[in-house]
Amino acid sequence: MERENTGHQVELPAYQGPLDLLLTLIQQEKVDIYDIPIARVADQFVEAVRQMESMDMEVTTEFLVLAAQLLYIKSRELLPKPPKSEQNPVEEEDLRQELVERLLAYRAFKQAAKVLENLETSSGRSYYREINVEGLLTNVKPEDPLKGIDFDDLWQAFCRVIERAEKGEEIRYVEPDEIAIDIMLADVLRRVLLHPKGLRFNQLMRIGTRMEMIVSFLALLELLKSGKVRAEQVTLLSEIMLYPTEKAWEFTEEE
Amino acid sequence: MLFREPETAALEALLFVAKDPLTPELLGEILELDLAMIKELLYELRTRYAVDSCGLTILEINGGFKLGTKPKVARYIEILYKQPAQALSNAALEVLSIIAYKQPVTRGEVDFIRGVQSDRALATLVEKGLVKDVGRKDGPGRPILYATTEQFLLHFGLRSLEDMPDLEAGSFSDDEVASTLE
Amino acid sequence: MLFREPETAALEALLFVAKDPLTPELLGEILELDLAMIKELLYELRTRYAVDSCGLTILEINGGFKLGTKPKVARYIEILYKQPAQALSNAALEVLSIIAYKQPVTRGEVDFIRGVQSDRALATLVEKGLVKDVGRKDGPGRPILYATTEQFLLHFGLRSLEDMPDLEAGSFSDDEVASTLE
Repeated sequence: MERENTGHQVELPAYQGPLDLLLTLIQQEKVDIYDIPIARVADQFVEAVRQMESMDMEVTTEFLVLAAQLLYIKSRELLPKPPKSEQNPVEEEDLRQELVERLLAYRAFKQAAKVLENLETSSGRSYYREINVEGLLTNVKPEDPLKGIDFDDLWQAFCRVIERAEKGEEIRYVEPDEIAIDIMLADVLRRVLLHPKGLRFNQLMRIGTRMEMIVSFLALLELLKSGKVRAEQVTLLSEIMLYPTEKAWEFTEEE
Repeated sequence: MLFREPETAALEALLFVAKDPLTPELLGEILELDLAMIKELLYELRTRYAVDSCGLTILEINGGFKLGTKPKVARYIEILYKQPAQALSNAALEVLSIIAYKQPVTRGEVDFIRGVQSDRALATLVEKGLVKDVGRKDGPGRPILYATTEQFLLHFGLRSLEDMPDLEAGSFSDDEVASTLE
Repeated sequence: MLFREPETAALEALLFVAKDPLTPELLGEILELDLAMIKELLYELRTRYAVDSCGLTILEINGGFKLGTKPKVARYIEILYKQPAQALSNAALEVLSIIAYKQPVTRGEVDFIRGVQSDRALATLVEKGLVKDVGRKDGPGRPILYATTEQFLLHFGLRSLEDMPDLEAGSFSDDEVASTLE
């Protein structure tokens, strides 16, 4: 099971994100993560982002935000230090500290990812069977679903129906509750996107209050209309399945 | 005699994960062995599985092979998976009563009588074999007609639908039912 | 020593048909044996499977057991499935490790730690069944919370989440760190 992207050496470095790029630069500088030479690293970071732009690589706003942050810390460090009594040095230290902490956290997870990758090739790779429970039980006689039910029960059920039919429908007023449709729209679309092999309609409607269900349903109708979601029902009584369309992905990229 | 141990292990694993039975040809291709050898290994595996402490067996289906469980362990598997019969919901019982007395009847008619959608309850009844689809009604959309099954009759000890007792002796005439349906 | 042959056969068959891993308690209930005996039989079975000509193994997940194939035969199964197991992308591995250690966690929290959007990697993980939606967090927007699945444990050959290496600094050797950062 060879990893497709094993060749880090030959490929252009594809950074997972700005933190990844920054970590790489710090590693190249062979400096302690607690003691980053901000001025130098900031310049290198900006230069790397420029190169990425010139090579048409994806430079998201996150890179620009971190570049700006680095340049800001650099500028603070270059300014003559104000007297200690003032609060500015504290602020500068905080920014630096915050960055170091984010880097450390990210590095820890990046290392954990590496450990997982190793596990995937060593101890993992165990396959197991797909179990078809119904198939296993084909020769088993199911228990009588009418166990304990007699004619009287059937009759009582029929009476309930008639009684209700005579009473007429009960009209209930739903208390207004504020759920912005555009929030729900994004929310519903996200859930559909996360099930590229299809999300059951019932699953989508599963969570929440009555109002939430209504608004999700409205949101779903909107998504169907705009062609971001497609609905399928194989047979009359089968579940309605929802699928994201090509258009749905355009939306998340804009986001 | 033990031989070709890695291939035997691979063969066993392939038969284990196989959803559809695997032909000796396909097995030979994957393991890069000739047919005679595949048959030899299958024989080895069968011999290993023959002991009483083994619960697995090689199933041969249409000239293909896969692993299965021995018949003698079936009852334990039943215990593992057998669902305790779930009592019918009130909704299902209502739908069943309407179908029992008004059959054959369409879902739309059942919905109308109950004043609520009955899809789910109806699906449950069909799944449990108490109600079945008996054709289509003439008219727009040609909706499916439902009726009770033999299993339903059996449960109530009836030989045919004619044996169904009248609804509480006259307390409920056809006219009344008809008026409900209007 | 061979003993309790019928029960061993039944145990093997149960592990074979298990959809979810079976706990010793459940096995004991079905086989009408006490826990010590179940453990003894599991040990017997493990010993039997240890030989090179056997392609199966007992997987332990969250204290439950089921059968799987040995890693060394994986390549043959991948030929059968006609798909070389696709390794997860680096992005997916990062997202997965964050979810594994911080679960339950929202997409926003994952994004923040990684410093980039993780929608796509997250969608891949959900599709592969390694991660699932486990509810919603209280607070604005009620974002979805994610956690790892049993499939995650199986995929990486972990018996439980406790098997994951410690995340604290220094728990990874310098070599590992260096190779990661290169």
